[in-house]
Amino acid sequence: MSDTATTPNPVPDPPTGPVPFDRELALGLLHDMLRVRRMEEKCAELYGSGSIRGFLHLYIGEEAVAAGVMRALRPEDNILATYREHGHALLRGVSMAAIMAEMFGKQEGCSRGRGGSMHLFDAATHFYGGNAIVGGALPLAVGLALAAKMQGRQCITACFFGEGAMAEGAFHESMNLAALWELPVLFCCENNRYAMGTALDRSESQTDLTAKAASYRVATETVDGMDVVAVHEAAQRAAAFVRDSGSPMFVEFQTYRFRAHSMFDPELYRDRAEVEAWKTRGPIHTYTARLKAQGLLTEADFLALDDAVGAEVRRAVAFAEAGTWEPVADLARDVCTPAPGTGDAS
Amino acid sequence: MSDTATTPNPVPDPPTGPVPFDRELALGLLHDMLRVRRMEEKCAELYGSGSIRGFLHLYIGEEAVAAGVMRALRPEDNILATYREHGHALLRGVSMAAIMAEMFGKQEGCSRGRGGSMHLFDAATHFYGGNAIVGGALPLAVGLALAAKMQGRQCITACFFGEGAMAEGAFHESMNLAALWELPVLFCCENNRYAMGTALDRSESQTDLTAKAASYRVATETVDGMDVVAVHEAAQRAAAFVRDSGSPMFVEFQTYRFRAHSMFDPELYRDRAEVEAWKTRGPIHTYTARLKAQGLLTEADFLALDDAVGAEVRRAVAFAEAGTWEPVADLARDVCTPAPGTGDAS
Amino acid sequence: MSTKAGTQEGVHAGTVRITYRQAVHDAMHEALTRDPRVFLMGEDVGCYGGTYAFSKGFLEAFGPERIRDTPLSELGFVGAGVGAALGGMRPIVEVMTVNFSLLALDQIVNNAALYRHMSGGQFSVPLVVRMATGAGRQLAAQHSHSLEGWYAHIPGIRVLAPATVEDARGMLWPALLDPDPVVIFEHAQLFNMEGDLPQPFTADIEHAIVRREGSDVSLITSGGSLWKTLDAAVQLATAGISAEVVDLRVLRPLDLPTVAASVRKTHRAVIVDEGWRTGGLSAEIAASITEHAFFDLDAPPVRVCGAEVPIPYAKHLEDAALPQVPQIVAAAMQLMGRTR
Amino acid sequence: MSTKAGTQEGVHAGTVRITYRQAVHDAMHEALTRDPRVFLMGEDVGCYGGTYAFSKGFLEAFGPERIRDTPLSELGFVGAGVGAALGGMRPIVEVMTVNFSLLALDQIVNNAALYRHMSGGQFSVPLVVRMATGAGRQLAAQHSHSLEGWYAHIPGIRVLAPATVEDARGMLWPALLDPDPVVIFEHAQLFNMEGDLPQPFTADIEHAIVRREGSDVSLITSGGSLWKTLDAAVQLATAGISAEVVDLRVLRPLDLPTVAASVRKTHRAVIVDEGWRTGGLSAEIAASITEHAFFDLDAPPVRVCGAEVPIPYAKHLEDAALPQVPQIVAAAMQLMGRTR
Ligand SMILES: Cc1ncc(C[n+]2csc(CCOP(=O)(O)OP(=O)(O)O)c2C)c(N)n1
Ligand SMILES: Cc1ncc(C[n+]2csc(CCOP(=O)(O)OP(=O)(O)O)c2C)c(N)n1
Ligand SMILES: [Mg+2]
Ligand SMILES: [Mg+2]
Repeated sequence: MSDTATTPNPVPDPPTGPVPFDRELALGLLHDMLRVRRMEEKCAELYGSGSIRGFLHLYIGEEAVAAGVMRALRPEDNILATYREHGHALLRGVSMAAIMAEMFGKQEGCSRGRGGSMHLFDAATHFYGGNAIVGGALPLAVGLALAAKMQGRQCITACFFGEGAMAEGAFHESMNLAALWELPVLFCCENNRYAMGTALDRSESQTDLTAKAASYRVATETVDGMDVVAVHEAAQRAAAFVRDSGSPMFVEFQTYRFRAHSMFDPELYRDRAEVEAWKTRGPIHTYTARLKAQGLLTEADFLALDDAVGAEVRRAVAFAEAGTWEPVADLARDVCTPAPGTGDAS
Repeated sequence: MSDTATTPNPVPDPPTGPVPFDRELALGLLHDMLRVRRMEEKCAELYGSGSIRGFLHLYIGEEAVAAGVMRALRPEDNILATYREHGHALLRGVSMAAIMAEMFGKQEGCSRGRGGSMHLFDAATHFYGGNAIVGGALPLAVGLALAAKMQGRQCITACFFGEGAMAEGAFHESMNLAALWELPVLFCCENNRYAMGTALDRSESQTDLTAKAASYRVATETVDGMDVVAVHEAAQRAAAFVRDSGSPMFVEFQTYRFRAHSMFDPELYRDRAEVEAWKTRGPIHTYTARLKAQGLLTEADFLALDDAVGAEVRRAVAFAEAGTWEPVADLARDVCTPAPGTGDAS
Repeated sequence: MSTKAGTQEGVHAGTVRITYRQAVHDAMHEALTRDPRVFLMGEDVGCYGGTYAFSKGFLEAFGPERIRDTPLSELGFVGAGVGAALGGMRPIVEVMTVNFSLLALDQIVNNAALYRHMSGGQFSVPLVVRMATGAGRQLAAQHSHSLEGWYAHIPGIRVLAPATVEDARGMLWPALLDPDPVVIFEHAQLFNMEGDLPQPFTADIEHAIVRREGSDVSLITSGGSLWKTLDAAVQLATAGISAEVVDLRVLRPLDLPTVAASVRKTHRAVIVDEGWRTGGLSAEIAASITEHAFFDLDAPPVRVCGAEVPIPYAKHLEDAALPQVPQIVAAAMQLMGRTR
Repeated sequence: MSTKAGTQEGVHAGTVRITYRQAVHDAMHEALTRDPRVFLMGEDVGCYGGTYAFSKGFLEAFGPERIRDTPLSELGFVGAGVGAALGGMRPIVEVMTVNFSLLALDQIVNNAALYRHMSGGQFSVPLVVRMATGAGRQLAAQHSHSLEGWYAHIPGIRVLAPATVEDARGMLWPALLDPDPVVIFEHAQLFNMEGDLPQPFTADIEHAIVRREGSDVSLITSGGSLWKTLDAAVQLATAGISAEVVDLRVLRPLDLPTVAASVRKTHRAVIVDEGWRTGGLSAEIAASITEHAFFDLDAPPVRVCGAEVPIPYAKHLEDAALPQVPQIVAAAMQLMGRTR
C-alpha cells in the first residue's frame, strides 16, 4: 500500500520559515487550527462514551487547509463541504456549541439535530453543508455560482472535496460546467492521499491532480496543505483570481489525515510508520514552532490560547449536554415547506 | 452557431493523395462505405413511407470511420456502439437483411425486432449493440475488456461514441478505469462536431479532445475521419497498440454528419452552407476520385459496384418485407433467461 | 394553490384551441417573462429549439444566459439546478426524458429532496424539473420508461403529471412558486394533441380531478393514459356502464380524498397505469383505495398496467406491452360482471 | 433452485453459530474458491478489508485481480460489472450502500436489466450486485435509504433480501448461477447479528418462507424488519394473538402464492416495511394480497412503514421514523380488535 509511485519522497520536510502575516492573523490561524483540533479530540472522546453516534470523520491533521482557506473568503461567499466538515463549519463561523449540539442530536444544533456530524448546515454563514455523498456537493457549487453570476452578485463559491471524489462522474461534469460557463467556483481538493483505504495511485490513472483538473482548462495550483502559511497565501491568490476573473480555479492541498477514516476503520491499508512520519509535519506543532522561532508566540501564549480553546470546548459540550430533543411530533416538519405560495397565475 | 472558436479553418481541404492499399482492400473500403450509404439512403426513404419507425439516426457522411476501423479489428474482438450504429453493425458482419428486418420490427431482425434502429445486436460477431443512452456503452466496454484480460484472451474491445458523450460522467469513469487497470479498450470518438444541436465548443471547456483524453494518461491520436485511408491506417496502428500493450487508446475521428440528427431535427443550429462545405469532403466521392486518379477504379467499376450494392439493398428490403412478426405470446420471452441453473451449492 | 388564472387583459373568457406543445411553451414563456429569477436549462433547449420544440424561439427572446444549453451531463446540470435554486434562482431544468433522469437521481433524491429537512428547515430548493415520459412511439426499451412511481416515492418533492393542455399550461407557474422541488412529467404521446384551453385556466398542483362523472366504476389514471381511459369510458357507456374517470394529476402528494370519494360512490376501481405493475404507482393507488374504502368495495381494485417487459420496438409488441382501451374496458366489464 | 447445500465432507449435520458478517464472508469465499470466473469488485473490498469487513483477508487469499478495489465511480464500475458478465465472468459487484447505488441506476436499469430482452435473447448478464441497505445506525438522511422497492419494480432482475445467516450464506451461490442480474440487499443492522447456520443449509432464491406459524394474522416483512416482526409476534402471543410471520426473502419476482396462502389462512395481513410507505414495496404487497385474497380478508391489509421523512440523525427521531415492535403489535391488535 505504499504510494511511492506517486511521490518519490512521500513525506517531505516539515514546513518551516518565517510567517509573513501580522500578529493578529498569525495567531488567528493558530487559534483556528487549535479550535478545530481540540473540538475534534473531544468529539472522539464523546464518540467513545456514546454521546456522539453515527459516522464521525475526523479532520485531525488537515486543519491547516480549512484554516487557511476560510480566512481568504468573505461573508457573502458560499461554502460547501463533505462529511469531514467539522473544521470548515467551525471556521466559517458556526458556533462550536451549535456544532457540538448537532453531534449530540439536540435541536439546538446547527441542523436541529437531524444532520449530525456529516450534515452541518448554517444559512447565516452561507454554509451549505456537509454532504455525505462523495462528489455530491460539486454540482451544487456550480449551481450556487451560476445563481450568483446571474444575479450579478460578487461572491464566490468554495467547494471542498477529497481527492477520492475526483474519480466520480460528478467531478467531471461539474468541472466542465464551471469552466464552460465561466463560473466563480473555487474547487478545494483536500488530497489526503487516501479515500478510505484506497491510495491515490490505486484510484486515479493520473495522480497529478492539477494535470487532471487542467484538462478542463481550469487554472490550478498545488499547495502544501500542512503549511497554513502556504495554504492561506494560495487561498488568497486563488480567491482573488476567482473573484476577479469570475472563472473557476482548482487548488490541490496536499495533506494527510492522522486518524482513521471513520471510527470504524481498522487502518489495514497503511503503515503506522507512514502515519508517524506524516505527524512530523503536523500543521499545528510545526506552525507553533515557527511562530515561536519568530518571536510571535511564547510557550505561555500558547498555553493561554490552548486554555481558552479548552474552555470553549467545555462550554460547547455543556451547551450540547443541556440541549433538548426535538419533539417527535416535529418529525415531519420541514419535509416540505409549510405554506406554498399562492397559485395565482393571472 | 459557428464553431470557428474550435477550428480556425472549420472545413479543411478534401482528402487527396494516393491510396496505399492493395486493390482488394482499396476497393473493399469503397464497397463498405457504399453499402452503408445505400442502405441508409433506403432507410430514410422507408422511414418516409412508414416501414421504419421510432428514431432513426443516420450515419451518412461518417461512413469512413466505421469502414476504416472495422477492417482493423479481428473476429474475436468486441464492438460496442451508439444509436447511430447501422454502419458499424453492417461492417462488423451483421447481414444487411437482418439489419433491415430489425428496422422493420420483424422477428428475422438481428434483435428479433425488439430493438429497432438503435439496438442492433449480434452475438455471433461480438456486436454488443446499439446503446441509446449516450455514454451508456462505455462502462460495458471496460467490463468486456476486463473479462478478456482476466481470461487471458487476446481480444480488444472497440467502443464507438460521439464527442457529445465526453461530457458525461460515464466517459470520465470509464476512461479512468480502463487506464488505471490497463485494459485493452479502443475508444473511438466520432467527433461530428455536434451533439444534436450543440456544437462542441458549447459543450466542452476543452475542445481539444485528445488533450482531454490524455489527462487520463491514455495514448491518443486525432485523425481525419472523412479520409478512409487515414482512418484505416490510424485504426490499424491503434488496434495494434491496444492489442500489444494491453492498454487503452483514444482515437478522435473528425467527421461530420450530412443529415439531421434524427428524423425530427429541424437543423436550426447550423447553416446549410456549412453542411454543403463539409459535403465537399464527403468520404465516398473523394475516395472514389482518388481511386480513379490512381487507376484502381474506373467509372464502370464504380457503377458495377454500386449496382451490386443496390441489389443487396433490394434483397435486404425484400427480406425485411417478407419477414414475420414475433407472436405477441412471446412478448415476455427473454425478460429473464428461461431455466436458471440449479441452486446446488453443496 | 387552486386558482383561476391566465386571463389576460383584453382577452375574453372562453376557450382557445392549442396543442399540448404550445401549452408547455406558453407556460414557460409566461414564467420567463414574469419572473427574472426563472431560467431554463437542459440539453438542446436553446440552439436546437428544444428537443420537442417546447422552447422554440426562446433563445432569441431571452438570451443564452436564461435559455441555457447544457452539455450531456444529467447529474451535473440537474445538480446545478439544485444549487441555483439554493442560490435564489427559480430554475426550470429540462431533462430530455425520464430515461436519462436515472443519471441524475442522486442529485434529485440525495440533495433536492433532502436538503430542507436535513438542514433543519434552513434551505429550500425551489426547483422545477420537467421531463418527457412514457412509451408509444416505438423508441424501444431504453427510451420508453414510465418511472413516475419511483419519483412519487420520494418525500420532499412534488410530482405532477399534466394530461391536458390546461394542466400543461397551468401547472408550471404554481410549481415555480412552490418553495420545494417539483418534478413534472409530460407524456410524449401528448405533445401533438390539441385541446381546449379555458380562459381563464386553472392552476392547481394539489388536487386530483374527476374528468368524467360516473356511478358504476371508477377508472383512476393519469398522464398519457388519461385519454385511453376516457375512450374506454365512452365505450363502457355504450355497454350501459357508467364509468367515472379520475385523473390523479398530482402523483405526490396523492390526493386520496378525491380518489376515495369516487370509489366510495362507485364501489369499484380500475387503475390504469402505463408503468410496470409490480411496485408501480398502481400498487399504491390500489393499496390506498383498499385502506380508505375497503368496506365500500364490491371487489378488489383491478390494475391495468404496462406488461412487465422492456418495451419492444415492434409496434404490435409495443402495443401489447401497454395498457390499451380494450383492456381497460374488459377490466371494468369483468369487475361489473363479477359483482352483479 | 431450492436445495439443501453447504454440507462439507467431514462436517456433521447440525448447526454452527455465526454472524451475518461471517455468513456473507463465507458465501463469497466459497464462490471465489469454486468458480474462477467469480471475482469481487467494489470500493475498498481489498486493502481496506471491505467496508463492513465482509472481504477481510480476501486480497491476500485471491489476489488483486479477483479482489478488485475500485475508484469512487459507482456508475463506471457497476457498468464494468455488467460488461464483465457479458464477457463471460461472474462478477460480484459490491456497491457499498444502496444510497450510492443511485449513481449506478442507469447501468442497472438500462443495461443489466434490459440487455437480454432487447437483444432478442442473445445476451445474458450473469451479474450479482450486493449492497448494504437500511437505517438504524444514526447515519442520517443520505445514508439511510431503503430503496428495495425501486429495484423490485424492474423487470429483468432478481432482488434478494437475506434476513438470516442461512440466507446470507446460502443465497449467493444460486444468485451467481442465475444467468440474469441479481441484486442482493444486506441490511446493515444485521451484520453483527449471530444466528444458527444449519448444516446443510438451504440455498433458495425463489421462495418466501414462513418464519413462524400462526393463525390469527399474517405479518409480512423482509430484511432488517424480520427480527422486529418476530419480536412483535412473540409479544402478540402473550396477548393471545397467534401471528404468522412471512419473510419475503425474494423481492422480485415476488412469491405471491406463499403470501396469499398465509393470508387465506389468517384473513388478516400486516405488512412491515422499513421503506417509505407511499409507492413502496409495502404497497405492492398490500395490493397483491387484495387481488389474490380479497374475499378471504376480514379487513384491509395494514402497512407499518417508515415515516415519509428523510431519516434524521438524532436517535429518538430515527427510532420514530422507523417501524418498531410496538407499532407492529399495535397494528396487529387493532386489526384483530376491529374484526372481532
Ligand atoms: C458516492 C459515494 N460513494 C461511496 C461513499 C463511501 N465513502 C465515504 S467517504 C469515502 C472516501 C472518500 O475519500 P476522499 O474523497 O478522498 O475524502 P476523504 O475521506 O479522504 O476526506 C467513501 C468511499 C460515499 N459516501 N459516497
Ligand atoms: C444520457 C442521454 N442523454 C441524452 C440523450 C438524448 N440524445 C440522444 S443523441 C444525443 C446527442 C449525442 O451527441 P454525440 O455524442 O456527439 O453523438 P452523435 O449523435 O453526434 O453521433 C442526445 C443528447 C440520450 N440518448 N442519452
Ligand atoms: Mg482522501
Ligand atoms: Mg456528435
